[in-house]
Amino acid sequence: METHSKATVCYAMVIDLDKCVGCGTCNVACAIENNVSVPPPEALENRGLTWMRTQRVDNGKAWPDHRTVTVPIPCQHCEHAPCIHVCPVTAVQLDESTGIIGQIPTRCMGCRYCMAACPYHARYFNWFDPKWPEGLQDTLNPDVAPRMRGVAEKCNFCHGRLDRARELAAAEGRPAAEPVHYTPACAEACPHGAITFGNRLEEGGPIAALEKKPEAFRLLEALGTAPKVTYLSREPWIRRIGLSRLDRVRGHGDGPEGA
Amino acid sequence: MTLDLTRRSLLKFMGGAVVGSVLSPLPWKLLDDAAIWTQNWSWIARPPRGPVSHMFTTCQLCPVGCGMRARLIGASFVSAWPVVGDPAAAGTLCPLGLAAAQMRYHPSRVRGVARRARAAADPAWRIVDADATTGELGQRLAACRSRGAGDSIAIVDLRPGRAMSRLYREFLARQGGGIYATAPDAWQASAAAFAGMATVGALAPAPDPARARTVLNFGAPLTAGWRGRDIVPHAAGGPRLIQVDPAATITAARADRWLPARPGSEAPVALALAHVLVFEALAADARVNALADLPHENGSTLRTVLADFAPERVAANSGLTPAQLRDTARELAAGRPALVLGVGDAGGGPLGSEEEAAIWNLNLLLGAVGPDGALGVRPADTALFDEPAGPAARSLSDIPDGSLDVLLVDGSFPGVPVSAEQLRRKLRGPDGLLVALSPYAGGAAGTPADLILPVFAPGEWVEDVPAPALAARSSYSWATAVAVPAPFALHPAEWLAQLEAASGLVVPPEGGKSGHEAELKRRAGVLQSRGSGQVFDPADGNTTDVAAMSDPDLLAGALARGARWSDKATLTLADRDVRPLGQGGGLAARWRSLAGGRADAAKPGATGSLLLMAGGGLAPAAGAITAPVLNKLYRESGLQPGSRQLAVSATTARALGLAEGKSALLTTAHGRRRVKVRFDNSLPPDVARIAAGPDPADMGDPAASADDRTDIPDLCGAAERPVWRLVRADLQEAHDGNA
Amino acid sequence: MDRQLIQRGLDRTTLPRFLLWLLPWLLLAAWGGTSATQLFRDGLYHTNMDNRFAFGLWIILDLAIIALGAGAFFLGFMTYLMRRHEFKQVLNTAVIVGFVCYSGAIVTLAIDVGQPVRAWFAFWHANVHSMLTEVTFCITCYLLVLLIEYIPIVLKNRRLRTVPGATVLEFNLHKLMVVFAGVGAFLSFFHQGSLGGMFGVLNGRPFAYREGVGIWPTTFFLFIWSAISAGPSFIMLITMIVQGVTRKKLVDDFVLSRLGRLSGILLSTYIIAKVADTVVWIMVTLPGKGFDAAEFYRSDMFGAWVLFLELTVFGLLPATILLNRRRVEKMPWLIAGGFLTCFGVAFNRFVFTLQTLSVPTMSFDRFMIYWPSQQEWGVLAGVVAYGVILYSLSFRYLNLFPRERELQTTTGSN
Amino acid sequence: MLPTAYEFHWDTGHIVFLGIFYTVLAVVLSTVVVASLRARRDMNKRRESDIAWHESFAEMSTERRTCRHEFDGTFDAKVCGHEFACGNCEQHRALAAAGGGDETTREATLAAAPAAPATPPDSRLYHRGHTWVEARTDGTYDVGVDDLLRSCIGNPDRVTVPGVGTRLMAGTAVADLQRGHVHAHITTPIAGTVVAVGDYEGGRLYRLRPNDGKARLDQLLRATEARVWMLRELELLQARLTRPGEALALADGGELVDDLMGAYPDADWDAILADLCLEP
Repeated sequence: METHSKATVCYAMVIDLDKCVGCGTCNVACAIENNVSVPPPEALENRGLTWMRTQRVDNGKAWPDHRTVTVPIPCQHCEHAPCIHVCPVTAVQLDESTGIIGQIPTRCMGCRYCMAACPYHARYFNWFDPKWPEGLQDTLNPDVAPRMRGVAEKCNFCHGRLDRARELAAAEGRPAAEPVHYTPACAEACPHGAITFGNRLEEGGPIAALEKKPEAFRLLEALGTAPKVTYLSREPWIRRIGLSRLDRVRGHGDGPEGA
Repeated sequence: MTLDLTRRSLLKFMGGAVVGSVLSPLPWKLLDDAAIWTQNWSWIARPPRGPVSHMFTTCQLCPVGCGMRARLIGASFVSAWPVVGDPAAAGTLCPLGLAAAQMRYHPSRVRGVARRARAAADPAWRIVDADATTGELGQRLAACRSRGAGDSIAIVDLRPGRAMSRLYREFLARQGGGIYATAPDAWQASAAAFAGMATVGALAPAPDPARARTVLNFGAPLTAGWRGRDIVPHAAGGPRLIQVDPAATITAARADRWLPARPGSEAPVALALAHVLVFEALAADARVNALADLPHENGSTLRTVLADFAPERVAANSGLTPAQLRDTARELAAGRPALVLGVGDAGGGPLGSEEEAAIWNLNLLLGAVGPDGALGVRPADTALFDEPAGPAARSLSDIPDGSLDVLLVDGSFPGVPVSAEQLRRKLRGPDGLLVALSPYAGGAAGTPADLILPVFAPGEWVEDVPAPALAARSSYSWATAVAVPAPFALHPAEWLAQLEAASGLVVPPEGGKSGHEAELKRRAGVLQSRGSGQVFDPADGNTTDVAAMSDPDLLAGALARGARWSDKATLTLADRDVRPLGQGGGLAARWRSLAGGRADAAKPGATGSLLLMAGGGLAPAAGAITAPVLNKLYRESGLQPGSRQLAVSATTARALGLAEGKSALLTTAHGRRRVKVRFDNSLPPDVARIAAGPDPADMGDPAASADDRTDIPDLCGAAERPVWRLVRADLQEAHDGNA
Repeated sequence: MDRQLIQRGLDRTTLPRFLLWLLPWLLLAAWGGTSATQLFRDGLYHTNMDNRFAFGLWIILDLAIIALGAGAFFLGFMTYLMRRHEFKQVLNTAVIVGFVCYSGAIVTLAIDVGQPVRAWFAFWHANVHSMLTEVTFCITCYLLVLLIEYIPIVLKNRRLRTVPGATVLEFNLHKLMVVFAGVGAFLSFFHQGSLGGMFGVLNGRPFAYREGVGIWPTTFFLFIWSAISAGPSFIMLITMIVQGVTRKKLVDDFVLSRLGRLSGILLSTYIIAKVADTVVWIMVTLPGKGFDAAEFYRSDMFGAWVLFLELTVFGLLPATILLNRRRVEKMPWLIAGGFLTCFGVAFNRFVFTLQTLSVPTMSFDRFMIYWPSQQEWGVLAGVVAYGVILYSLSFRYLNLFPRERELQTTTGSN
Repeated sequence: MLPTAYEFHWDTGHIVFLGIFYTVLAVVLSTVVVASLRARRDMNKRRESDIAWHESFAEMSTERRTCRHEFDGTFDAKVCGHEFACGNCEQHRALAAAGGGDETTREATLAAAPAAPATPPDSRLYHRGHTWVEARTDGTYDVGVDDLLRSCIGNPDRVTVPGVGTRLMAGTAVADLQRGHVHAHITTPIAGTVVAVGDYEGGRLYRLRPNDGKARLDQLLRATEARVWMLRELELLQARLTRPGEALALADGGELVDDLMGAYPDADWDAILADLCLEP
């Protein structure tokens, strides 16, 4: 994995689709942790904010051969991220020391170029003024700044939790250079343990091992974006969802159908 | 030099000033301030500030009662997280629980005693004077009591077994024989069906999938149901899983064997499997075989009844092949200890007692009951806590329609599948008063109510949480108070005492808030004095044996810190306590009537072209109160289809002339509802599924709970029949603007 | 009433009739103003864009009008630097059309961004690697240049030229116009290009992504080329429309023909480049990204006809018409060729914006369609109306066509 | 954008990109500044009328920019390249030195010309803005409006002439003849100080004394040239006043109709008078 040579930390995520049952716990945990607001009831489809989107994908066949998989799609934190270099206001940044691609909402001017650039549709726009029902501000997480209308936002591997973990490490007197271990909200909440998160550069760590498994695949690998989110499945048809539309159909007979 | 101020010199001065200020730090300071201003606006929500702390409690949003770590910023309860190692639900939390912190600020929360005139043109909730309302209600109770009609007062307790439940029962006893009722959900109904087959009295069934090598599961979704996490698929180190499921769900796909039985054919399928076990002599052993020959009414035995359910005969209506049924039975027999679960879909209401009986029988024949079986028993809650016998709990459906003057519904539980229509039918005409003790103007209690008493929201008070029905072991914990209570919220026990005083009675010491607290302490004391079981401490993850606890108050102290007591092992049920064909008889006849399938046996409306399955939602009841953030599941990701979406396979929909996303009218014999057609090719032909969950269009918007809406349970006839998970329905494209 | 403001000898209609002509455009502008107010006040949820359709009507509008406004810089370049003085006859029109296009685009962009008060962050926190930064810088600078080019035209207003300083300033600015023409050409070259580059660099969007030539993708050059092919045609069409509406002869016919032919020459070379680029995209770029061009042309909305239309009906056809010396002298041919060229460049921008977003990237994505909301149409109408109003005012009160008076006297028309 | 902004880096991208940007900005702004400074300099040098005349001359139609030596027959067709500043014209100086062109051709041209309706008196010199100058013995000059302009405007409603003592610059509009909403701005043919005000009816507008004692008369047309020039002007006027298919009827027996404005009320007199007075 070609990556930032000097860095000793590169956070990555592995999602085992054979364990995922599509309960949506990750979505809710993410929203609770990151103060992701709820659009008003009249909002159109595709206007919501879900840093962790869960997409239902099926094999295109009819009952009883029909099979479904749910694919949680957070920001893929690509090594060659299409969103960074397009942002005119430097609001999207790669943290070289962690590999996390951050979004600075207070700088974003809302041009949405990054959203057009992202092939994973992992970026969301605040179409509405984020309004919270009365009193609900009291349940917001102080570690994550709430956003305002008109800016883009996305998963940042729970950067707020990373900051807390760093504070804790500093308080415990651990050296700053030492890699910090933390768990994003989705990984903590997943009731089926489908999400593994960690430092892929850690020797003998779980991420490095999982990423090398034969059932590992990434979404749209041929694009060359090199996502840091890896998926696992033993099912061949599920592994093919990472291909492009025609490649998935061609030679395999499984018609793709988003659901 | 003269000072001659001309316009020209003034302009020059101004020009110079402009140029000069550009060279000063002023414009850069202004730019900087402008940049800061555009980034920090006063109207951006401000999270609370303060030191971070954690408290441990138990989730009160569903019967499972998962352990919960509450994160507090200062005094604000900001989020809930799972407790690693907690015995309930393997230390996980579902989306409902994760969003528990938001429940206190739900938009539909009632901020005072609220009343509405349902008949009026404007049935909006109005805040009324609390004392006057309680006084009026007390006089009503007094009037009922004085005319000897104590049974025209009832309390429906949606979560029986709590300390509060005991307070309700005692209150009713003092009111001259009021009715204490429960509305059993799928689990409670299943446990009740088991009790009908076994002379167990104070024992409840305790199936333990962890002890089974094979699990046969009738329809319970692993995806979103409450039971899902108990059953880990074989591939992940769990038991072999055989899933009976009409749809090609994720659970079905993950299972080691999938039986795509037609909806409603659960009972015949279970009986056909039992048939194979008995007639191929695959049953556990001679001891178990003897069960099949226990004599019953008219000389019939289980063996003679099962003779009618040969796989060849059942296959036709179940959509399965005889070979599939025989192979499954053999697989079960070979894979002992095996366990058959029949809870089904938590959102879809109970399976019928016939299905449950067939399933429990299958368990018996597989030797699940016995020292080596996966099905144990545990003490019922009342027995566990040495409660004195009060008025017996009745099922809501057993209360005659039109018989109640005052019906109190404990709605502190925001969503259980109870039919609003059914509740209202129990009232005596328009004068009957339905009183909800509920934090919300919605949900099972708030939706049909005339009067809402704004009780504490989850997390605002200490309440006890007994083990859910069908739990493998008894357990007990307290939902500790992690949040500052809302100033307008009432303690249910305290209000009950006020009501009692208003009805002219003297409140005994075991009533009121102090009575509730005393009962909690008493229960902790009883458990400690029993000396069995262990206590899980969420703060450090350690487990301590109760027997090792010396101080008599230790358990109460641990519970107050969010610890969970659980029993170590289940009890074994003796063979002689079991009667396969039940206590009252008639089961054989009812089984035969279901040979064609549940939906066809349903009395009215058996003419529809579609089989409508209700259920599959995370929140169990339509109109249930769920946190605003649950919108992520219901609307933004579409993971939980709402109750306005009807799933059908593309082929079926096209045969009906319906395209995806089209608006359609769904009609059953019990009502109709406007739905949006959603293609779901995991469903078999001619089967439609509707979620008995919240309607995404109504999420976070209490005003949208209009009266003209048909709840899914009502649409499926829940007010008229106990089993409403399946009904015949028609679907046609909707052309007009209103349903 | 306003006679004193109208150039002597120019026949302009009466003020009431002029106001009557403006009325519908003012109404459209009011619609645009209302829409913009709503959008600024409430946010972008009034649009029909969503997280998948992050760009919509406005970006198409911006790209199209900036491409069509390319006549301003290109004719300035031809007149001042290449010394083709015949184009001086339409240069004022080109400047005003350019000004309208660029200022309209900037206004639309300001409405389009979610945080207009932070729009200046594009300068303050500029990410120099972003094509959009290049676009922002160049468009803003070029608008400044256009404003400076506009000033002399305004200063020649009958009333203003009685102010002695105005004429002197106009005279001195005009003497240096070659500098502005040069700077304008430089800036336009880069922003037309970077608008194309905006799409070409989307390495996550195979439909838009193109191979690089130097530090820019091929779309960078194709957008410049298509813009300068359409620019002269658009100025030609506008001139013809103005001639038609006012029923006056304003420029010599040969100027229009030359504009058309200029378009034709550029368009024919552009089409060759575009075909080559498409072939490389289909044969090399897409397979390298794991995609097949066929999958982009499989929806009901975007079939292979899109590509066919762009290359033939909007490419080869107008190129053949406009290249022919005899045809460009016949007005119907000229109009047809010019219109197809202009529509073609707008269509190209439409395809790059909308189809890029509507075609799926991941295998389970769906083709999506989008229809703008009333407010989005309102802003479009407002921008068009603003252009018509500004041009009408300029035409009435400024001397846009140097040959107008002479052509009027010689033809004797009124 | 500035090194002071947060997260600005001194890397190649920033240096190249911002370098180009600031260069462009500098070029544009400095060009504007240069133009403004030049404008200021011109204003200080009181060149505004020269520049205005320069602009106006460029906008005049070709036939009105005819060289005076076309009138005397020296050239068949020649457009003035010196904005009528004959003193700056090499050719004119040469011709003037040689006696004003080839006398034979000149006489022939003059003979060929039909009798002008308003024959200019020989004692006057004519300015292309339809004014004349007549030298007086005391070194002052009378300035008046020629007959063509007079017959166009007829009886003006209002005549504004500069008061006594006003210093006039050559080539600037100094007097105003107004009829209805139409103005004829009269340009003074020579510079000087007004010493007396005449009356319009008498044909003389004002009397000037040149500031440095001597008036520049070299660019003014002599009567012989003016005769041809006037005919051409009349032709142009006729073209302007005649609707297609209508008979030409400007002159009445060798004399111009007195009140053309009254006779042709529909014509664009604003433009015609501006043309005659060399206004843009």
